[in-house]
Amino acid sequence: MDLKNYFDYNATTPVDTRVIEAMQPFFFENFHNPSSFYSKAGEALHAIDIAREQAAKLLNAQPEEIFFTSGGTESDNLAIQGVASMYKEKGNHIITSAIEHPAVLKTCQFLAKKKGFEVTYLPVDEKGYVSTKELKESIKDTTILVTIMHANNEIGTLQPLKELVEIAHSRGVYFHTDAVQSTGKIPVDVKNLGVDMLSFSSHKIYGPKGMGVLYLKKGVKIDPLLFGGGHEHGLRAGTENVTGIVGIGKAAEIALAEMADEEKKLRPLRDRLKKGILETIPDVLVNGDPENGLYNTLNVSIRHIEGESILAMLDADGFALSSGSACSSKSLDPSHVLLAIGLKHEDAHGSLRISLGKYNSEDAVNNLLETLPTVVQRLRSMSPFWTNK
Amino acid sequence: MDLKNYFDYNATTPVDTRVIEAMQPFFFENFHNPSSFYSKAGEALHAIDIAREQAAKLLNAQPEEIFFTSGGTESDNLAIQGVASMYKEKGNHIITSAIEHPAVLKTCQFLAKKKGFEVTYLPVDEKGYVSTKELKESIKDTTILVTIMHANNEIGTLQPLKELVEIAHSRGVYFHTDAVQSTGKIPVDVKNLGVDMLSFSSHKIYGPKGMGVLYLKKGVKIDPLLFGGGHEHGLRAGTENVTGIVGIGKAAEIALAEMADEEKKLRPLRDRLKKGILETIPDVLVNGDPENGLYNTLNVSIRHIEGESILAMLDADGFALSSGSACSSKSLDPSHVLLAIGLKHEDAHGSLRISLGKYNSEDAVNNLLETLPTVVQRLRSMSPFWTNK
Amino acid sequence: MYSTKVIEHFKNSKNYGKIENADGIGKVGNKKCGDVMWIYIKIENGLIADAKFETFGCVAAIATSSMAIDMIKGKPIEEALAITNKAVAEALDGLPPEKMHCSILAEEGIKSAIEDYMSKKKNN
Amino acid sequence: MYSTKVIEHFKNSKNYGKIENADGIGKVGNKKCGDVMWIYIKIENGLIADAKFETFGCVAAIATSSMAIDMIKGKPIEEALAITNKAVAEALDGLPPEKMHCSILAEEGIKSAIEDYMSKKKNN
Ligand SMILES: Cc1ncc(COP(=O)(O)O)c(C=O)c1O
Ligand SMILES: Cc1ncc(COP(=O)(O)O)c(C=O)c1O
Repeated sequence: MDLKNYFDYNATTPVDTRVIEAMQPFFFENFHNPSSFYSKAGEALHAIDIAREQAAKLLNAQPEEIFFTSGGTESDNLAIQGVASMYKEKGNHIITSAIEHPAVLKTCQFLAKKKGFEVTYLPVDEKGYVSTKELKESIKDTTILVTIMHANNEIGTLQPLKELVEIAHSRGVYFHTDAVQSTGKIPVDVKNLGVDMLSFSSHKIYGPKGMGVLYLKKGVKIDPLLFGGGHEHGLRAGTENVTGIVGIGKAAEIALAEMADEEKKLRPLRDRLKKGILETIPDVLVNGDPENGLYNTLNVSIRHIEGESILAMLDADGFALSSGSACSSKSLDPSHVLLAIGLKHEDAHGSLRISLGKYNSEDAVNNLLETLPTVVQRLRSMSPFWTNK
Repeated sequence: MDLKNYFDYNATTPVDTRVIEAMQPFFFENFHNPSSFYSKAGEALHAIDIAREQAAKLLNAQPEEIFFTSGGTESDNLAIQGVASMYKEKGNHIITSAIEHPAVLKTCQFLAKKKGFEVTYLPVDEKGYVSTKELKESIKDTTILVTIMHANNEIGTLQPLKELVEIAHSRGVYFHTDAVQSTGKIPVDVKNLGVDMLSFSSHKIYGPKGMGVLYLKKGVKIDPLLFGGGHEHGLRAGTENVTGIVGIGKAAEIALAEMADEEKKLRPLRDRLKKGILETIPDVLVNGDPENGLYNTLNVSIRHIEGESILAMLDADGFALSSGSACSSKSLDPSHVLLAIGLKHEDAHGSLRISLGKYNSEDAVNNLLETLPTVVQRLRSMSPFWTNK
Repeated sequence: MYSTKVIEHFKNSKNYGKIENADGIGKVGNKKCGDVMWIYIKIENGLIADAKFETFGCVAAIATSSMAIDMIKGKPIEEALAITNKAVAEALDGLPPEKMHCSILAEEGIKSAIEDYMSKKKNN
Repeated sequence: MYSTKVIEHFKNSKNYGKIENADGIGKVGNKKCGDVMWIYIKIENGLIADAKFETFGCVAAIATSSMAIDMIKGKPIEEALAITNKAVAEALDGLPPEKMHCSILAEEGIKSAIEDYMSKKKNN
């Protein structure tokens, strides 16, 4: 597969070569345990400090508010379980949305099933927006946490976080956001958004896999999830993954410097794809709110055919994409996000997510626009529901 | 610092160059998300399968019994919290030892403080052994877990795991062992030991930091700690750190192939160090049970002086070691392990841990044996407690 | 994940399409679940003279449809009725466990098309 | 972690050792905690004519001992009494927060040695 035909950047990204380079010395030469006493260990400690500053800058946070984890999933779990464990006596109600990533949804479900919590899943409208009114009405005296994602990974819809945070705060409730998909793509300013906690993940911003960040606003106290040697100010134990930390730091630095240019390059390509698909393929639904959502994400339902089949045909032609179909996700149901925005099951099965990134080009977009109609036509010609043959 | 003068392999190890090489393709060329549909993602999935087999082989386990985590700390937490959460209705009593790593101790303390558990900390004798008799007497009807480490990280003492496991099992109690320090150094055979769960860590066996394994015997069910996309058969969510997984797999393969040779090389060096220190420095205590413990570990108390000072002097001469002194650990108390084996506080403060590995040589051992007496002499000449001046 | 045979049948299937005036049509599966299979058959002298499929579904659904058609074309009705889902899956060099339901759909599709033919015949 | 000045004083201190027949000895700290400092002083004409330390402790404990001796040697008793732990730490270009207690030990050591001298004088 040619990297330029990879259209699945919301799933994961290759590590930027500058990031790989920055990490290399920490495998062998500077391998020391940053907790150790000798001076060489100080170099590892220093590298962590720098990475913490880089990550903080990306979020407009203070370095002391940055906690390194093993990924977006751990950050989400730490925030949610950390609040749940710490404030259980205060209240047992958590509010989230129906379109969260499983890292949030399944964590909430576990708390509900096993730990005596009550969870409200806010519905979303047909573009994927949570309603501020509904949030307001859902907050109770027992509510201890609102966790609503910033950008949705499947449809790219961006929530009106600032307003949502204000509502939670007006009732004295903590707000966490899963910003795994927005961080590094668009400006994410924790001060401006007002969130108490925010998660992001390294492998979505051209950093190494297995690294994440939890931003925790100064003064906010939560229980740790991993106990041990007191690393990360006691919030997250475990010998620091120095190589990974250096990597996520460098990736954060690059993202901050280059995201505006990325948008300039990718938004027109994404719009071109949308226009091209709608022009060449009949009976297509556009999911989400592309204009106001993530500029790199396009989600469409190609009606009357099924997503995995589209992916397989495209794969044979060297294209990598994803789908909300049940088949491609190995679960029995199609994407809960697409169902939540009101899609019929069969249209969710026929969804295609195109997410662009650094190594896409106009060329590749043109190729995809040329290939996709042929693929769709062939699959539709096999489909009992396509009557326009 | 010259790598050959690094004597702190129990703290962390450099990544073996063969491991670094094996990892490289997974940063950029094979960066794909193993959960994705397209064929390139299959290569990442395949790489994970291979690593799982390599890790399984190292432990004489089945690949399906291997779960990848972010490190030894997470593995310990997953095992202990996983059992605690799953079987809380059955019982709330956990047995561990007084000399566990903080990843176990602090987890147990948290469960005791916040989650209604009762924890028994088995004492150890002057060499660091848990008594099978005491374990037997401590098990109650409410006991749901025994977690006792295999090799101690500070003094290298190896517990009689097989016997301990038999006692736990005779009462129907699960057994977890923190084998972070033994795995990769000596044969660790889960079938032979009989343990239900076992933790090990990548960065102690020349693998990358931020990776670990939890072995979970087939049929043993525990609650996950991280919820999300159902990775690792639902036991540990989070996009797989493919690079890290490839790394720990390769490190496991190399460890299995080379550990016998390592012992052949390192045991004589360690013994030489012990003999040399006892011959050239008076008033030294040997901690633990070097003959029967880890062959790479030597822990001594150099009486009348303090460990951090020794480390600092040695650091200036290019040697990297560690100490159980309070100062070098940034806590107020000296090593809980050394206190548990009956050392006086001041002797614990004066402890030195020398742990050898791949890149040590006879040369380096000779250098250390030459330098240490001078350092000790100077510090003792400053000490009010040294009267032999 | 899929065998080369599955991919071949998925990519290069020639058995799809409607049969006008089919003697039997089997419609199985469920839109909601993402797999719908329609099997058309034409019967001549107790043999399945022609057969085609229309399928909405994943790679495995399309491949099993295609294979099922291959397996029944030109065959006596009884032989077609005896085809099991396992036989279809085996003919494709196996299916991933979570895709075995597609082969069941194929078996049901054949049966349902033949039943349709039978009941039409009875009613004539 | 430590300033170069701290390391210098730790590595190259020349002020250590016993003073036989010292006029005052200050013994502060606690073996159990890992820091014990003994300050010896010799007084002539109200001046600290000589001073030495013996210290069991970490880098910071030894460095602050050494610096404390430097700061009191040749000084009038009153001046020595006025030396604060902060002054000692600053003279060393600062100490890590968790090591500030060592500078307190140094201040106490000086005071205790002078008190010892005073009480001996009174009793004579
Ligand atoms: C919105 C969102 N949240 C959380 C995650 C989980 O992050 P990670 O893969 O780093 O565990 C992802 C990606 O998988 C995501 O897209
Ligand atoms: C015995 C023992 N258990 C657990 C750990 C924690 O492992 P990790 O550093 O991979 O979190 C260590 C090392 O730090 C250890 O020596």
